[in-house]
Amino acid sequence: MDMIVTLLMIFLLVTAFFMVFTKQTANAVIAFPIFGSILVVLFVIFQAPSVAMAEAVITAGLATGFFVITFNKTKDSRKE
Amino acid sequence: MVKKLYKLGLVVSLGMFLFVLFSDIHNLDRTSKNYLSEHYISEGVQETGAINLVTSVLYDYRAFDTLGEATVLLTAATILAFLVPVTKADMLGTTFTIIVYQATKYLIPFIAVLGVYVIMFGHLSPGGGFVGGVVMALIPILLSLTYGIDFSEYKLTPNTKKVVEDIGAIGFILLGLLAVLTGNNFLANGQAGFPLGNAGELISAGLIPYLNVMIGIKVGAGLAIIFNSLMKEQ
Amino acid sequence: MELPFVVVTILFCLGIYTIITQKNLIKIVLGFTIVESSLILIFVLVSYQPGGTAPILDKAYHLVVDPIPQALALTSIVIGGSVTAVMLALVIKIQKRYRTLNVDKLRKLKG
Amino acid sequence: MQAAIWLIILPLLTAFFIGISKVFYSYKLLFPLVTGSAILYLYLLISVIDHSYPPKVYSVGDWGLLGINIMVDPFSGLLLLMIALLFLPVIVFSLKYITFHTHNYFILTYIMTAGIAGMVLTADLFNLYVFLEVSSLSSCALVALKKTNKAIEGTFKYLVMSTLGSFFILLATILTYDLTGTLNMAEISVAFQDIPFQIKSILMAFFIFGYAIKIGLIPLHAWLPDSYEESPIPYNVLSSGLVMKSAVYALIRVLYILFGFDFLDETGMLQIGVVWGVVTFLIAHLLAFQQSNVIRLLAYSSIAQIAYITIGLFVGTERGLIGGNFHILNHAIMKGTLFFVIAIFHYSLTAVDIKDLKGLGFRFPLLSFTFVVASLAIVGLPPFNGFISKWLIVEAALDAGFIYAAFSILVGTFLSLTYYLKVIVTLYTKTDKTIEMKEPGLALKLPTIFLGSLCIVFGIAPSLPLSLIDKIPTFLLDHEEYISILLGG
Repeated sequence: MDMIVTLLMIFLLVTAFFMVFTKQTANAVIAFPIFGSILVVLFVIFQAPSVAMAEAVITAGLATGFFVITFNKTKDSRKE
Repeated sequence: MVKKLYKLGLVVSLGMFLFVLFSDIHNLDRTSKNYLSEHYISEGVQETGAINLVTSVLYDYRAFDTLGEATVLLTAATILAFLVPVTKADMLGTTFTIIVYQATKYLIPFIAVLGVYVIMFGHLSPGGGFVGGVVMALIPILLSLTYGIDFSEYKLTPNTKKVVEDIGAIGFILLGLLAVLTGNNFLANGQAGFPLGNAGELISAGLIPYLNVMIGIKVGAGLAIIFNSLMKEQ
Repeated sequence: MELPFVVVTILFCLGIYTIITQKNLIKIVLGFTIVESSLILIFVLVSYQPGGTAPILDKAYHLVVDPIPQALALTSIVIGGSVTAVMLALVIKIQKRYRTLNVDKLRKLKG
Repeated sequence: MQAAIWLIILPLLTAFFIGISKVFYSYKLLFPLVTGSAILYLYLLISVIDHSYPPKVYSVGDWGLLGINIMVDPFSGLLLLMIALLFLPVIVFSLKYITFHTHNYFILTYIMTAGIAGMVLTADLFNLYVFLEVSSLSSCALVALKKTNKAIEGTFKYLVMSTLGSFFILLATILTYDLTGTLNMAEISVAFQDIPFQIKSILMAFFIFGYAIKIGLIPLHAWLPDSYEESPIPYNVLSSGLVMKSAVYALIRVLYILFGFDFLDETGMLQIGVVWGVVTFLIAHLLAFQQSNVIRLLAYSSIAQIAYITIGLFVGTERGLIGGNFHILNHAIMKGTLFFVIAIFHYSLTAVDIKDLKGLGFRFPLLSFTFVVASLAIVGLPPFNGFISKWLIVEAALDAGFIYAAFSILVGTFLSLTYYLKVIVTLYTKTDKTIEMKEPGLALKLPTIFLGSLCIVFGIAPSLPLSLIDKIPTFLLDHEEYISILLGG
């Protein structure tokens, strides 16, 4: 169990750093749901199913949608 | 460059602070039991009638927070509704194959059932009004994504959604005021004499399922407004 | 319980760093979501006890995790989602008005 | 005490009903709904303020200490008094002034008021955070209402800064829960006595940083003038009068009740607070002097006045608390009057730059006189209300040994006199230009003159509000009393 938590934590950090330091915004936007999903798994391991469901639906689901729409709408100044 | 280093220094010092704080808290030996959560765990099911303690905290012990949080969501929906222009949208100008259209059509009843289930069983299993509301909001969102925003807004006009959202919020407050009518405090549930039923049944826990329904329709309508407004944003 | 708190600290600081140094507006909003996720992780870690079960009492369990931080975490998730949506709407608006996503190129408001 | 909970529910209900009436009745129901609810709200406020001493506790959901409690004490009574004085005038003024997105404006104003009332009344740490979010998000929304470029950018800046502040407040709240196992302020305060000094001071630093952003102390002030510049001006009255003040209220509540006066003294936070206040108002006055836009000038002046309040509240004596609290009330009234007058000028001839105000003193004699009264009051000249509260703060600072603070307040008075005189002189400069203008109606003039006359009334008879304010220090300096009432109720 500790092994899994450690691995997931490391993945979480890697995804977060990737999101922040990647050059292209598209990569960051697509890494965001991965970040959310890892969090969901962590919440389930930490015995918080309600929080996990909310996180899955709101952060990893809808918020990603919001980001994708924003990304789509702002495509003409993406090259900067 | 100096500015960047300065900012980095700020963040690193913040990290040091946090780290010291966490290690201090970790090293603190806490012998005294946490009486509040002990009480919730040992008495919560009898006092509120809900098996899911998170729901019983969210909709009974601390229902007032939930009212505030629903208000935040309504505020966000209001902001997005007035930020968008009146003109029509151009979003993801894609046409899909027929499979997508047909699949969406058949998916919608299942999503509706899932949403209603998550809302209604909020006091028995993980989920509840917020999550269920988001699932319900997926129906108009899916419609907008596949058939286009015009069709979605023809089926469910923004005004309808706005009214549904307001009705949900008003309903939450009115359910809270029911207790005031019986001479108790705002948002009282078990103390105001609403039958708690047998813990574990669908119709139990007094007002909690109804509060869940209200929050569910409020959140569903609110998020649908937010999503459609973002798509229409010019 | 040591490692999770280190991770939370790093995530929190990373988010703050993103907010104050990144130039791209979308990245800044991502920074906000990172900070918020780290806070929710703290909520969940505070509630967790080794060997505890989820706070759904369909049977009698002898050790149950603390339900209060989980309820508070749900509240914060919804508030954070609303704030993110508003921010993104403003980002789209700013991009349409100024034709840029770079913070430095916005009209410099005199401080 | 049933009325206390209605202070939060009634604005929310009104906001939701306005949303429904917008769809079905358009403008027909707006006027009766808005004014009726505002008058009812005024009645409720007065009845709650009337019963604010001795403090009373109302338990939401009958849970007692298990759930959320709301509490009315003289300090919250003061903030409620400010809502009572400002809210109805602002609503009357806005009904005439606001011509765009009218429904949304009123929905958001009511939600903001509910959030502020919630912040003021609640005795629960997480509930405080939730209502803080309600008030700051709706406040952001009101800034964006005009949808001009500056407004959108100002809103984004405001939202970023205020969310950053909220994160630190939330972090401190979680850790407080982790340490004490409860969210009730009184119980936290009792449990905090066993917590080591280092942990407590770091937590306090997080709380202070978070609220300092919301208050707008320098160097965390940059969002404030930008967000004021293009927002609807009646909102600025509420913003500088209530939103900033509610953050000050929450900070003082957290510091004095949770941590206790002795702890503040021990950590040296009182000295830091006074120094921070002095630096803030000196810089804010200098920045205000350079502004050409009256609204930005008033915004910087707001920052400076908040700094005076901070000095008064952090001096740490009974006198200082009374002075600071009286200045909270006075600043709301004076700044409200100034913003109302500017709003009328903006309504009549869209003038917001200082040079546009030339010669208006002869065109609007009564309104300009009100402006002069309010600006002299805010500078701190007798016989207006600002003089008395400033004098109390200076006296308290001298008593407590903060000679440099007292001296700098006098310097600050001269600095503020210079830039207000600049505006007043421009107002009374003769020009030959004839300007097209709309005649402001009674609905615009009446609230302005009401607030302006309060400046004089509270200056001549300060005992009226002081009878309420005198009771505040007992509950802040010695938190035992507050705790025992909250635990006992």
